[in-house]
Amino acid sequence: MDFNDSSDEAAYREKARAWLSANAKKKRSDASEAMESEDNASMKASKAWQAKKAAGGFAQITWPKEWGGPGGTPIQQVIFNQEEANFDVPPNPFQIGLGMCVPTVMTFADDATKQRYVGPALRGEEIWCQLFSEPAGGSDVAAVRTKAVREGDDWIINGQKVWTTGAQFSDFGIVLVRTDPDLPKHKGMTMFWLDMKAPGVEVKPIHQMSGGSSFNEVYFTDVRLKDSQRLGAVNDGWKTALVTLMNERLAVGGSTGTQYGHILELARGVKTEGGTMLKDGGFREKLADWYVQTEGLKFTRFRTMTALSKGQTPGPESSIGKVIAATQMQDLANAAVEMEDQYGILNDEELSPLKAAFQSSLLFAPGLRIAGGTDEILKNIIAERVLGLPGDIRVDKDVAFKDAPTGR
Amino acid sequence: MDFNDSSDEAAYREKARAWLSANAKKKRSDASEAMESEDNASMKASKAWQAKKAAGGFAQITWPKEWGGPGGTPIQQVIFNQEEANFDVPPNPFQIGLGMCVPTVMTFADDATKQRYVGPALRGEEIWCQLFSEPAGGSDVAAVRTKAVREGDDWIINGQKVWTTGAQFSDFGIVLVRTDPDLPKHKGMTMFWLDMKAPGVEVKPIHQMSGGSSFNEVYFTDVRLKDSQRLGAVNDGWKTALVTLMNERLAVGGSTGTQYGHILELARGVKTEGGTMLKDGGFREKLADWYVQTEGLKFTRFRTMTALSKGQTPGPESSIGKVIAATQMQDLANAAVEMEDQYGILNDEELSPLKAAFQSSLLFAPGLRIAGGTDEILKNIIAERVLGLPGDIRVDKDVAFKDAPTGR
Amino acid sequence: MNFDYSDDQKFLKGEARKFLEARCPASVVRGVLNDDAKSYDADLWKAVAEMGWLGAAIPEQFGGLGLGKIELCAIAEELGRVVAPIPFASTVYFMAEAVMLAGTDQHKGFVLPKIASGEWIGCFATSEGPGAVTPSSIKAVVKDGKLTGTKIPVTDGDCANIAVVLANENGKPGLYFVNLGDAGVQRETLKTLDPTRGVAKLTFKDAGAWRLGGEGDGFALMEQVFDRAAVYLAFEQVGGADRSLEMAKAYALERYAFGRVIASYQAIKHKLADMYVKNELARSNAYYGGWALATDAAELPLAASAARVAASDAFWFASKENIQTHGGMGFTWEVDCHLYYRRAKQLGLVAGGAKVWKERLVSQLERRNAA
Amino acid sequence: MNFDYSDDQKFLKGEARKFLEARCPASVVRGVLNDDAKSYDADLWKAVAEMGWLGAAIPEQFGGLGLGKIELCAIAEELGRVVAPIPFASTVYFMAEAVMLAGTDQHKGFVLPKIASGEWIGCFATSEGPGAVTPSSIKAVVKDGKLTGTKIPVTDGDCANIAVVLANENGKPGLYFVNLGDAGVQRETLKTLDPTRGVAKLTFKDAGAWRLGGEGDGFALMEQVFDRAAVYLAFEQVGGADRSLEMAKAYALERYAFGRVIASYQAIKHKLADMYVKNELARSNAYYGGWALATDAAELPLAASAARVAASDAFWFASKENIQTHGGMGFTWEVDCHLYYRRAKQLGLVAGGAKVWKERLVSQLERRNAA
Repeated sequence: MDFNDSSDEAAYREKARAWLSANAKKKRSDASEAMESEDNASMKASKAWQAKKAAGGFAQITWPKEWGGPGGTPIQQVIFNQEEANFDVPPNPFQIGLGMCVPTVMTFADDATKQRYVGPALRGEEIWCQLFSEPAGGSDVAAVRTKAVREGDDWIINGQKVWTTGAQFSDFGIVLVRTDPDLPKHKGMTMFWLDMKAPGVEVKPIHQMSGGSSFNEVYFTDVRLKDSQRLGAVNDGWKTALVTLMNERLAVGGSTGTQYGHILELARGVKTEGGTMLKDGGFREKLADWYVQTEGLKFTRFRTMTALSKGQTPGPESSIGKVIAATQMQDLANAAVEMEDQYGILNDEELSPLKAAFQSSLLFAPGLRIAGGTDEILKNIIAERVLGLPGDIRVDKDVAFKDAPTGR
Repeated sequence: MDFNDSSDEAAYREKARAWLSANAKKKRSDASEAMESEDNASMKASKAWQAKKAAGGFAQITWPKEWGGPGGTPIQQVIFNQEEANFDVPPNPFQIGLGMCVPTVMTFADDATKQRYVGPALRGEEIWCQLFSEPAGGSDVAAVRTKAVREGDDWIINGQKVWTTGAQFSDFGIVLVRTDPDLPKHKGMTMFWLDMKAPGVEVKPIHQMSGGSSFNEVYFTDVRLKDSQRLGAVNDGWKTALVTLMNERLAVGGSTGTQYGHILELARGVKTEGGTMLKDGGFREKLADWYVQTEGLKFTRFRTMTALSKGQTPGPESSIGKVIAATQMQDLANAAVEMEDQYGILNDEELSPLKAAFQSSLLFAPGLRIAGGTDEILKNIIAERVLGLPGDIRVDKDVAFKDAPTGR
Repeated sequence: MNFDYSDDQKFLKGEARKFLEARCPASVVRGVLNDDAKSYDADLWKAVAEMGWLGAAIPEQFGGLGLGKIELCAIAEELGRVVAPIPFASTVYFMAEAVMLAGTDQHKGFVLPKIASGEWIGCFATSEGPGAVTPSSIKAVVKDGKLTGTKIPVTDGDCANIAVVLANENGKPGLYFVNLGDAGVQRETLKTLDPTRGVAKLTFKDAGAWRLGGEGDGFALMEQVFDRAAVYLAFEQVGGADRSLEMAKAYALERYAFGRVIASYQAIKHKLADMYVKNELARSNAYYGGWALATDAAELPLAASAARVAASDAFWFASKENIQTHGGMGFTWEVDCHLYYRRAKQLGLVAGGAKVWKERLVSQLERRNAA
Repeated sequence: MNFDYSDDQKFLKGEARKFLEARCPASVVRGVLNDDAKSYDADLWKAVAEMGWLGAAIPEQFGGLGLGKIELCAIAEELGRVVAPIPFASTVYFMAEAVMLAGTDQHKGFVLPKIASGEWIGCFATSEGPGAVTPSSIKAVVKDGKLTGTKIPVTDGDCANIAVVLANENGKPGLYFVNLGDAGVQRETLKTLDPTRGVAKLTFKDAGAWRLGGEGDGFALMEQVFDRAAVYLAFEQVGGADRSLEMAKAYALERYAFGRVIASYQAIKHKLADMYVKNELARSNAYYGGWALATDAAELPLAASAARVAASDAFWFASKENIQTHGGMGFTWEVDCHLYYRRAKQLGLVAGGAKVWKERLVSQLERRNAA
C-alpha cells in the first residue's frame, strides 16, 4: 500500500512536470480555488493554453493519434491533471466539449464532420456545449420537449434548453430533441449537433443567487438543421445520450471553495475571552470531522487512480465525491460565518476575512448541491447503481411521452 | 400567553392533588423513569391503584357515568395525569386496553358484552390487549394474514400476531383477522374480541436486545370464537380498526429514559485536564440543542393542552414527539457513554454512573425508534396527514390480498 | 393552560398578515435588494408607522399603543414571513427596548415618542470586528461625554438617526446615546449577505455621547437588551421558517419528475417533515420566550436563549432546504428562495451567533441545576 | 499509485474470510454472549493461533510469520466482519505492538513468541475510572518494582496472562509488565455493553512490575501504542460496518411492505447510501492509517486519528441504522443486528472515545499548519 508511481508513471510525471515548468508559472500555495470566472480575458488565455497543450501532446491524453491525441492512458491523464493543478493556468472551458460532446461526434458523425471539427476543438479553437436539460426536466433528463420536425432533408427545431454550461461562449453544441411524442419517454428522441450561431438560436445567461452566471437558457425558434447533423439513428437519441453521459462522471473535479485549512486559519485569528476560537472544543470536533471527510475523499480518489493505474475500471467509490463536498461546503461556510458572529454578515472582499471567501461559499453551495445532480439524485444513483437496490416505481415508463403526467 | 389554569381547571387540579396526596406518596425528584418493568409484584400494585382511581372517579376521566367514568373533560384527564406524575404510583398496564380496546368494544359489541366487560376493565380487574401486528406486517398494519373461517355460528382462528404489548398478563384482547383473502388488503378483514385464556391461544414473550420483554408473539391454533364476539360487520374490520387506532395518538406518553439534566450531572463529575467535561465547548453546544428539543416538546404539549382546555381538538403538532424523543435518547446516551470514555463500556448498576441509566437507554433506544411506528413511518405521517403531501405509490391497493406481492 | 395567542392577538396577527401581503410583496423586497443606494423601503416604513406597530409595545404615555409585548411578537412573526426590508428590529426590538429597560423618564419621554411615530430610526452598535462581543472586545472609549472609536457592523447604521453604542468610560463598559447627525460621526455603507437590510461602519471622533443606564452596567445591559430582542427576532425567524416550508411544499406539489409530483417522493416528504418538526419546536420555544418577556420572568435569559437557538436553527434549515427542494430554479436570482436564505443568516447573526446563545443557555442551566 | 491491498494481501484476506465464515458463525459469538462464565471462544482462539495470525506482524526471529502490518490489517478487517469473540486486539494490537515499540530484545525474545504461539493472552491497562486517560488520571503507583493500584476497565483482563499497565514511578508515568498470575493481582469480571468480549477490574497490591520503555515515557508510549492499535481497530470497524450494510441491504431486498420490497423506498435507499458513503470514507482513511503504520511515517498520529474517527463514526452509524432497517426484528435478541451495535461501541471505546481522538487529530493539524 503506497502512493508511488510505477516507473512508467514516474517517467511520465517527470515529462509532464518538465513541460509544465517550461510553459507555465507555479501556483501560489495559499490560493483558494475560484468558483466562477469566465470573462473574455481568461477565455483568450484559456484558448492559448489549450493550443499549447495540444501542440505539446498534453490535451486529451487518452485520444488516439488519428484524432491528434498522444494515445496515452487514463492514468497519464490523471498524472498530468495533478501536475497541472500545481501551476497557475487559466480556467478550462473545454472539459464538457472535449469530454462529452466531441467524443459523441466522433462516435456518430460522418467522416467529413469529424475531419472538420475534432481538430479545432482539441486545439481550443472552437468550444462545444451540451444541450440536454429542459425547464420541465431537471433531474429527469429524458423529459425532453424541444421538438424537431422533419422537412425534406432538414429538421426544424423549436423549444428551450436550460442549465447549459458555457453556451454563451460556445461555437457548437449537441442537442437532444423529441422527434416522436407518441413513443414512450426514452424512445422518440434524436440527437443532433448544431452551430450555436445559427439563426433562431438565442442564449440567455441565468443570474444565480451567488451573483455569477455559469449557466444559460437556450431558445430555439425554427432552427433549421441538415439531416447530416444527426448523431445516431432517428428516435435513437437516448442511446446516443448515454454515450455522452457515460463520460460525465470523469468530469467531476476535486475540491472547490473554502476548506478545513481555511477555517482553521480563521479560527486562529478570532479572539475569545479564553484565547481564540481554535481552542473551542466544539469547533475542534467539527474541524476533525471536516478533515476526515476531505482527506477521506482524497484517499478515495487515490483508490480510483490505483484502479486506473492497474488498467482496471474504477469502482463505485468514485461516486461519493460531490454529495459530501457540496454539503460540507455549506456547513463549513456557515460555521465560519457564525464564528465571525455579527461581523459574519459582511460580504466585502476588503473587510471580510479571506477576501469574503466563506461568504462566497455560503452563496455558492446551494447551487453546488443541485447542479450536476441533486443530493437526492446522487443518493439514488449510489443506492441503485452501486448497491443494486431497485429503482423507484415509474409511472411514465410505458406510456406515450405526450400522455405522461406533467401537471400541465 | 400563560400557563395558568382556568378557575374550573384550578379547582379540579386542587381536587386531584388532594385525592392523590391522600392515596399515594410523593415521588423523589431525582428518580429517572424506568423503561421496562412488569413483574407480578408491580402488577398487583397496579391493579390495586387502578381500582382506587376508579372508585375515586379518576380512572378514564372522560368516560360517561353510564360506563363508570366521571364524565369529565380531556383537559381534566391531562391535569390528573400531570399531578399523578408527581406521585410514586405503580406502572400503568391498562392504557392500551382502556384507551384503545375497550372503547372499540363499547362502540361495536352487544349490550350484554359491554355490561359484562367494561366495568371490570375500568377497575383494573381485567386487562385487555390489542392484537393487530403480524410478522409479515410490521409498518404495514393491514397486511393481516391470520385467518378466520366461519363454521356455523362460530369462527375458527389460525395464525400469528406479534409485537403484542402486555399479552402475557392480559385476560382479553381484540384481534384483527382476514375473513376474505379474495378482497383487496383493506377489505376482507374482520375484528373480534377474545379470551386470551381460550384453548389454542399461546403467548410467547419476545426477548429484546435491551434484555426486557415488553412484547409478545401470540399464536392461534384452531381458536374457536362465537359470532357474537364479532366487533363490526364481517369484512369491515379495517373500519373497526381505525376506531381503535384513532385513540392511539393520545396514548403517546412524555419523556422516558435519560434526559439533558442527567448528562449535565454526568459531565459535572467527569474530570478533564482543564476541569470537567461540563466546561467542554462541544458538550455545551450539544447540551443546548438537547435542552431546546426537550423543552420545545414540553411547550408543544402545552400548546396541545391549550387546545384541549379550549375544547378544541389538538393540532398536528402533537405528532412530532416520538420521532424527536427516540433519536435524542439514542444520541444523548451515546454521548454519555462516549464521555465516560473506556469506562463507558461498563453496564453495571453498581459501577456505572447513574446506575448505568445511559447504558440502558443506549440499548433501549433502538427499539423506541421502531416500536409504535418507525421514524420513517412517523415522518410519512407528518408529511401526509399534517402537510397534506401525497401518499407513496401503492401497488397493493386494488388487487386481491392473496395476489399482492409479498416475495413469498 | 392558555399557551397560545389570545383571540384578540390572533385577530391582530391576521390583520397584519393581510396588510403585509398587500404592502410588502417580494417586489418591494427586491426593490431594496437590487438598489445599492436603498437601505430600506421608505413607503413600507411609513405605512408600518401609520399602523402604529413601531409603538405597539410602547406605553401610551410615551406615544405608543401600549398593546403589550405578545402583540409585538405577533407582528414580528408576520414581518418575518415577508422578509420586510425595514429597520424595524433595530428601532423597536433594540433601541426602544433598551430605552424602556434602562432609560430615565426623561430618556423615555424624549426618545420613545419619536420611535413610535416613525420620526426616528434607531440602531444598536456593539461589534467592532470578527468574533463575539466580549468585555475585552470593546475598544470604543467615552471621555468627558465624547465618544471615540469604531463600530462594525451596525445594522441600519446607514439610515438611523440615533444609536445606542457600547463603549468604555473610565475602563468600565456603558451604553451611550449618540446622535448620528453629530459632526463627529462618519458612516460607511457596507456590502452584506443580505442586501435587503442596511449595514454600516460607524466611526466616532469626539461625538457627543449620553449614558443610558449606570456606569459600568453596559455589558450586562447589552445582554438584557439582546435577551429581549432575541425573543422578537425568534418570532421573525419562525415566520420566515414557516413561509420557507410553505414555499417548498407548494413547489413540491406542482413540480413533476418522472411522471409524479416530487412531493410524492419520500426524500422530499421527509425533508419537509424535518422542516415542520424544527419549525414547531422553534414556535414552542418562541412562545415560552414571549411569555417570559411579557411577564418579565426570572427565566427570561434562559427562555430567550432557547427561543433564539431553536429559531435560528429552524430558519437556517428551512431556508436552505427550501432552495434544495426547488432544484435548479431554487438558486436563481429570480426565484425568491434566496431572499429567505439571506435573511436567515441576517437574523441569525444580528444579535450574535448561535455559539454565543448556546453558551448563555448552558450557563443559565448550570446556575439553575447548581441551585 | 498503489493505494490498495496487493494481490497477495487480497488472497490472504480471501482465505481469512473463508476460514472465519466456517469457524466463527454467529452461533460462536452467541456462545460467548449467552454464557457469563465464558470470556472468549477458546476453540476459535486456538484455531486463529494455528493459522499464525497472532504472529502475522511479529518478525520470524521472534516466532511470528513476519508478514507485515498491512497483512495484519487485512486479517483485522475480516475479524471485524464476524465480530470475533476472542482477545485478539488486546494481545496483538496492544500488547505485541507495545513490546515491538518499546521492548528490549530480551522483552521481545521473552514475550513475542508466547504471543505468536497463542500461549499468552495479553491486555493493556490504562483507565482507572470514567473519563479520558490523562497524566493526572493515573493513581496507580510503582515503588521498588512493586505495583499498587486499580485499573478499570481492562479489556480481556479476566483471561489475560500478562498485562502492560500505566502507572507512576517517582511521580513520572511509565508502562509496566505485570504477570497476572502474581499473588498481588485480583481480578473481577464486569458486566458490559458487549458481553461477547471480556472485561475486568484489576486490583494490584505490591504486584511484581517490570518497566517497558524509559522512565517517564509512559504516557507518550501509551499514545504511540494507541496510534498503532487505532489503525488495526479501524480495519475491524470497517469490516463490521461493511457487514452491517450488507445485512441491511439483504433484509431490505427481501422484506415487503405495502406490496413492495422496502429497498425500493427512498428513505431506505438513502439510509443505505449514507452508510455506504461513511464506510468508503472510513476505508480510505483506514488505508492511509495502514500506510502510515507500515512505513512508520511521521504522519502516523494524524493518520491513525483520522482512521479511528472515521471508522468509529461509520460503524456506529451502520450498526444502528442496520437495526432501524430491520424494523421490529432488528431489536430482538434472536436477530444478529445487536451483536454489531454492541461491538461498535466496544471498538469505539476500547482505545479511548471519539473526543480524545478528534482532539489528537486537531492538535496534530495545528502543529502541521503552524509549521
